[in-house]
Amino acid sequence: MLDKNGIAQRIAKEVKDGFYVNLGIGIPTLVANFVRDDIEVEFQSENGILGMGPFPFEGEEDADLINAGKQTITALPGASFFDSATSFGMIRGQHVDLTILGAMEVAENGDIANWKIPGKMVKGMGGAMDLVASAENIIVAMMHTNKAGESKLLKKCSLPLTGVGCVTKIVTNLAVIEVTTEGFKLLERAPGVSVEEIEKATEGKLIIEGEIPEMVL
Amino acid sequence: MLDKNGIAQRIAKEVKDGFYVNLGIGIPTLVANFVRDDIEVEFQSENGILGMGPFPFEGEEDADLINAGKQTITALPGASFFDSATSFGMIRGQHVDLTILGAMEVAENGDIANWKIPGKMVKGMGGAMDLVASAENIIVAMMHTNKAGESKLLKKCSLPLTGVGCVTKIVTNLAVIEVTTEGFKLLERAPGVSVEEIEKATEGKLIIEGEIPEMVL
Amino acid sequence: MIKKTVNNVQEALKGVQNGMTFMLGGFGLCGIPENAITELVQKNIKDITCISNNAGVDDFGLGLLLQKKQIKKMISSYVGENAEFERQMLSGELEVELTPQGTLAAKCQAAQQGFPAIYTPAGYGTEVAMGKETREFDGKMYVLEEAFKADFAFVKAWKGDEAGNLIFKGTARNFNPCMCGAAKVTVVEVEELVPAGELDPNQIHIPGIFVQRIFQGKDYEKRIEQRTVRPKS
Amino acid sequence: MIKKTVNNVQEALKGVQNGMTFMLGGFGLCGIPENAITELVQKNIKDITCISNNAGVDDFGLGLLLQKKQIKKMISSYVGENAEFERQMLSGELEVELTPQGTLAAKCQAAQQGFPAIYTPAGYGTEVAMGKETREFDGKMYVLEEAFKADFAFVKAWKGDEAGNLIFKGTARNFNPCMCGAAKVTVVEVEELVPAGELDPNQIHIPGIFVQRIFQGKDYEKRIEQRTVRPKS
Repeated sequence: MLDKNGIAQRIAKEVKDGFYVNLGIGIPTLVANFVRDDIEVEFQSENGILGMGPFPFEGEEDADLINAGKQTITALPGASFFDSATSFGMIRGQHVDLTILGAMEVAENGDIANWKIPGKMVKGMGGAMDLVASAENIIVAMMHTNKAGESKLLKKCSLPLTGVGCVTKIVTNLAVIEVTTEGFKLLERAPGVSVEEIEKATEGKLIIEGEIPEMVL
Repeated sequence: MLDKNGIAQRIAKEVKDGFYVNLGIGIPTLVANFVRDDIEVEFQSENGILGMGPFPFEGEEDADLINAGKQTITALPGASFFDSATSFGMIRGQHVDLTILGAMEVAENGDIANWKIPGKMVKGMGGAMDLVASAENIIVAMMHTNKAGESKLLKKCSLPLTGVGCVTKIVTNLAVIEVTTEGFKLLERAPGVSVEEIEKATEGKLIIEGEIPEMVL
Repeated sequence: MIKKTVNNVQEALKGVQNGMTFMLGGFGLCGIPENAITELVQKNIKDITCISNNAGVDDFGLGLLLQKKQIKKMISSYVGENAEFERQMLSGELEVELTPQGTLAAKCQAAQQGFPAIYTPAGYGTEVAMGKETREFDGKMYVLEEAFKADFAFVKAWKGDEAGNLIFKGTARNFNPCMCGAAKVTVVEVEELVPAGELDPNQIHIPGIFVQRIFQGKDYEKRIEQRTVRPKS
Repeated sequence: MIKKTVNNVQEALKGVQNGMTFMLGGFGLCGIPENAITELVQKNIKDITCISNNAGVDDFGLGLLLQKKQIKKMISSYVGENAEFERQMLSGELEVELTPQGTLAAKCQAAQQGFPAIYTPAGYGTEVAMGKETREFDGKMYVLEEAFKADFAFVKAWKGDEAGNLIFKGTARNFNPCMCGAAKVTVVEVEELVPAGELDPNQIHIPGIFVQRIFQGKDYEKRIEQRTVRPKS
């Protein structure tokens, strides 16, 4: 089974040379730590930076330089700053190659819910609705089940949607899953996790074809 | 009767303190020479400058600094450069206070035609269609009649339109005319021009109320 | 050159009234118009509709107006970690129109640039699109979103000149440029106000035509929400 | 940092084919991609559809492609003083879609930013709106104009870095920024190509994400169309 860093590490393998990548808050943010350093990648943060670098050294924080998670960051050589309209122009115009974000629920048709639990919790959608409606390549990073042990990979989302039929891949603590027109297709098992455990933790239709390899990190 | 400079001089009196002004090609360009220097005015050129200054001194021309008429210009202190989308954002968003442009024909309802004579001449509309569709304050600078002596102030335009019901005022070599819901309202006569001469040169409905003063330049 | 300078925040906020709609720049606490917010608290302007990506934190930024119940309605994309915002929203004290962040920016920019409405794919198939016109272009579905209408836009820039030309810094730029000229009156506070001619006309982010009033701001706190650092190697 | 540099104009234009649609920056002869145009002449690419505000003059800029009858269709706002353009258009040899200048810019920017179409008041009630959807918002009439689709955008910038970040100069900016990222492939030629990190990230007009290929241009003529001067007092 993977921890949050393990999920991020596995997702990092999906990041290819020449990709512009938008990382959501939470596990996705950790992905940056695991990207191979022999490839060229630039991170976009929707509040207005391309070429985002690591956190600043202590004492070098700049209140005018944060990421979408409101964390202090740095800018790498070749970075640029821009306004929110331009930023979402990049996103809407499909110039960003890969979006990685968290979710509360994903449905077998690729629907995603991650912004609201009616009557209980409202974080707001932030940029997520724009990202999922626009990006062609959307990977969800999340735990396979919620705190109550219920599956987060559903036949149909029960929470208000963030986007419809948009998720392409899901990486959880248990598995790597591709969203296909037929349903969730199991691609890889997390180290030490059996196919049966994944089946048990998945409410939506799970497609298992042939031997399912254990993931290599 | 006024010459081109006279028309420009009369129109300059319509330019008020604090106005952003877009000047079309031809007579309108001359208006800048006659604006009072005790008021604050900025000229916008739709190819991407606000705060346009006079022509450069000989030898100081910059190929990267022209106006919409492709003439070399200068930039005044406080000027800014921007792209075409932003430029027409200013225009469409009604941030430009006054547009002055030439015309081949103006109709008594404020329609204007100035970009095409079918089969004969096609200059193209350039930015004129955007300007006339957006601006709230549009003054036309033109000769009252064409080279054949025919009126350019018509009941209805015969040429393809640039915009509908948009012209607010017309300054010609003969008169200052306001476009009202009732038709062309004669406001002022050019020096030495009689009301009868203006009537004769105006095909559209001309409203003459009371004594028509001679214009003061 | 058309001068836009006013002497202070009081002069800059002349005309603000109860019940008005305001746009406020900033993302989180980054690039917020601190002086204008303080003055709105001071003047105790009530029943405000705020168009702002966030609502500050409990004790800073728009949170100050929330605390004093001056805000009737928030149009935002993210509530985030603001507990008072979430509480007022869930209890129904505060009207909230949650809007996708890109749509929020686009609706500001549409107002600035005279587009009456825009089509965006964001929110299609979600409750955000409920009651809105949707439409297909090239096999993809879009939602029609109308341009915002606001009375005042409160903007924070880094540098500005007398003509109202603005330059922003880092990610404090965010929504600020999109809001300039998107309201009837745009009020800008800057960290450094310079004479016209000092800024390179090539480097101006927002030309002065989009600005009605500009003033030298003061006492910026520029609070950091999530101070994250790494050790010096 | 993702590198966008290519060695020369030949490499930059790899993949251009007869029958394609190109966007070309510039206003009059100001800010036109001189190197790309020369190479298009050289390669004798035919049946081109050009989205460009003007078509150069008879013997410079896009006029060179017109002379050689390489252009099938022009989408422009202004024919102006280009006699060969006007002649080919009036004789029917050349297809011309005259488009209001602001609409032209907006259709480029819509393509860049993923808006499928925009509503503009320009051209309402004129032959430009014929056959197009019109619609009322707040009592004013607008025309629906769809985003452009193009294969290549040829852009001229002043400075650029390896990451494709661009800075433009003076009014040579014009349509160039709006066209970046508005075509499948955006090719940029610059007067000065610098290493990543040399440009201030606050001053970049177009981030590299909108650019696929960038190269150091050469032999710029930068011809002036209307040299107007005043005497030294």
